[in-house]
Amino acid sequence: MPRRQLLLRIQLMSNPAVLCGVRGAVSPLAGAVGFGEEDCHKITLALDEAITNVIRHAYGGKLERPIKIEFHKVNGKDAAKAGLEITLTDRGVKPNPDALKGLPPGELRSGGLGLHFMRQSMDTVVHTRVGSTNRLRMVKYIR
Amino acid sequence: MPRRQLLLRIQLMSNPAVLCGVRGAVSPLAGAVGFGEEDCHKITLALDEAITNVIRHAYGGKLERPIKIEFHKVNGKDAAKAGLEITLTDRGVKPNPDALKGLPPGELRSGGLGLHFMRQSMDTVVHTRVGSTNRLRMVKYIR
Amino acid sequence: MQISARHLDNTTIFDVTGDIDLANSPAVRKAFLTELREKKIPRVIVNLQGVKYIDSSGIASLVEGLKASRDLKARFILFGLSKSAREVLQLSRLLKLFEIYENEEQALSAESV
Amino acid sequence: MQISARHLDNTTIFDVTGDIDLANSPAVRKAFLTELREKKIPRVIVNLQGVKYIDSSGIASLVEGLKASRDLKARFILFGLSKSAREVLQLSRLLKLFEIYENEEQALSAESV
Ligand SMILES: Nc1ncnc2c1ncn2[C@@H]1O[C@H](COP(=O)(O)OP(=O)(O)O)[C@@H](O)[C@H]1O
Ligand SMILES: Nc1ncnc2c1ncn2[C@@H]1O[C@H](COP(=O)(O)OP(=O)(O)O)[C@@H](O)[C@H]1O
Repeated sequence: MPRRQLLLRIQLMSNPAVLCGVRGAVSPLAGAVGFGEEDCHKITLALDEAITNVIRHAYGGKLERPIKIEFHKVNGKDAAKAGLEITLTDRGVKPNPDALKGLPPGELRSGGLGLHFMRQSMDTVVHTRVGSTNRLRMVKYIR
Repeated sequence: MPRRQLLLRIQLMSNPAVLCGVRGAVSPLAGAVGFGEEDCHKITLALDEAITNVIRHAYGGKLERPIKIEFHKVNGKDAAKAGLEITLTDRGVKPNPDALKGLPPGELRSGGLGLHFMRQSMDTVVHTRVGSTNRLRMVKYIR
Repeated sequence: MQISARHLDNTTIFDVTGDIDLANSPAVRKAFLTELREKKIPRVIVNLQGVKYIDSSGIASLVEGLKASRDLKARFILFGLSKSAREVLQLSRLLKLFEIYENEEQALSAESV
Repeated sequence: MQISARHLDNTTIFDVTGDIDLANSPAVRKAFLTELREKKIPRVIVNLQGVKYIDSSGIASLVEGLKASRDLKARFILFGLSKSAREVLQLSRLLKLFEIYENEEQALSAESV
């Protein structure tokens, strides 16, 4: 098995109306990689939150800006245990590194849960800036 | 509203294992465009059959060949009634025009149902060859 | 996502079905706030039985409803949470801040806490 | 997709769950043909209750099972079709060629037609 196998690439515009389509794709893909139902839900949530943040923060709510998503099946440290790697790319503003630290959950605040959900749901969540694009890499391994 | 609005673009390799991901995406997208449950199922079936044919016939079952899919929301003749346009592009062999006519359904034959399902499910199903690529355009309008 | 309202004496019940995400959470929030702030309804009950998926923007709408109800000394009650909606509220560590019941009957008959 | 077999006297019941598509229809077909052709089981029953989606490659597997059963004078019976599986069989105009029942009890007790 190759160490990293492209499963699907999705390009969308920064329009919340198509979030449902991306969620619809990722859950069965995660299932095909071998994740159980609860993990499929977590991966779906993490990706939803990541796109939501790109739309709201990187693109300031503007529609029709490009977002690219790639799904790779990856090997875990134990090669028998596969994982799913999701990378998002956008051309929006650079995030504020302090904001990306996120806020503690559990407070009656309307917002500030997205990063927490992503970090709770995935094993790896890394934001990087490459030239004029933002890259987000999230990985989850089968336990 | 623009006459033709890109909703999503998906690229996959000719691997049956990711069919589930594409089906997962198209059904909620069709729902978001305004189709009811039965039509969402028909559109999902038509796309599944179209990809299956590309994998089996255009690429002769070979894995790791590229398939591109685009989803556009389109206006119907009556502008209030939207439609969903799906275009598939592959770099496989040119189909035999006679084979593309399809076979009559209702016979105990293991095969020959895909084109029939596509044509029963969608309002428009057109195969074209453009240079070295095959293009399939399918459209369904909300009734 | 669809949201519809049933009006009882001093109570509005919202029936929500479908996924709650960024595409529709603003509409959900607006429905809650109109009922609480403008119509001054003292008890708003949200039926989430038909909601199989909710993300942080949906949770934020529920939080806005809860906050408005506290400001106005009204009640804001949830019932019919799916497994995944419950999981997401759990992840947010807000589960205990909401008044949550299994079904409509319990939500209607529960005394104010 | 998962397929598992229960073996009764002269009968095998296959429980299939998940979507049947090109990724797994070859495995489904193989399961049917092994039971009919190699093991010469006289009655094969397919429980489709857990199958929410089937495409033409899945229908082709069912057709292969039916054809093999006819060759061997065995029975090939379906039950528990979901709405969408029924729709697809209807589209294929093959619905009437299959022996189809509502549930397992009826499938087991039905006389050969
Ligand atoms: N993709 C992104 N691009 C730019 N800024 C971001 C991005 N994701 C998160 N942020 C910043 O991090 C903050 C916290 O994000 P999050 O935890 O998802 O909560 P919320 O989006 O509700 O504020 C955001 O308010 C924003 O300032
Ligand atoms: N995308 C395609 N590329 C090349 N040939 C095709 C394609 N789609 C269909 N065909 C041809 O049309 C025939 C009928 O297709 P279909 O009705 O889907 O049934 P089946 O795929 O089971 O043969 C195929 O056997 C094949 O020869």
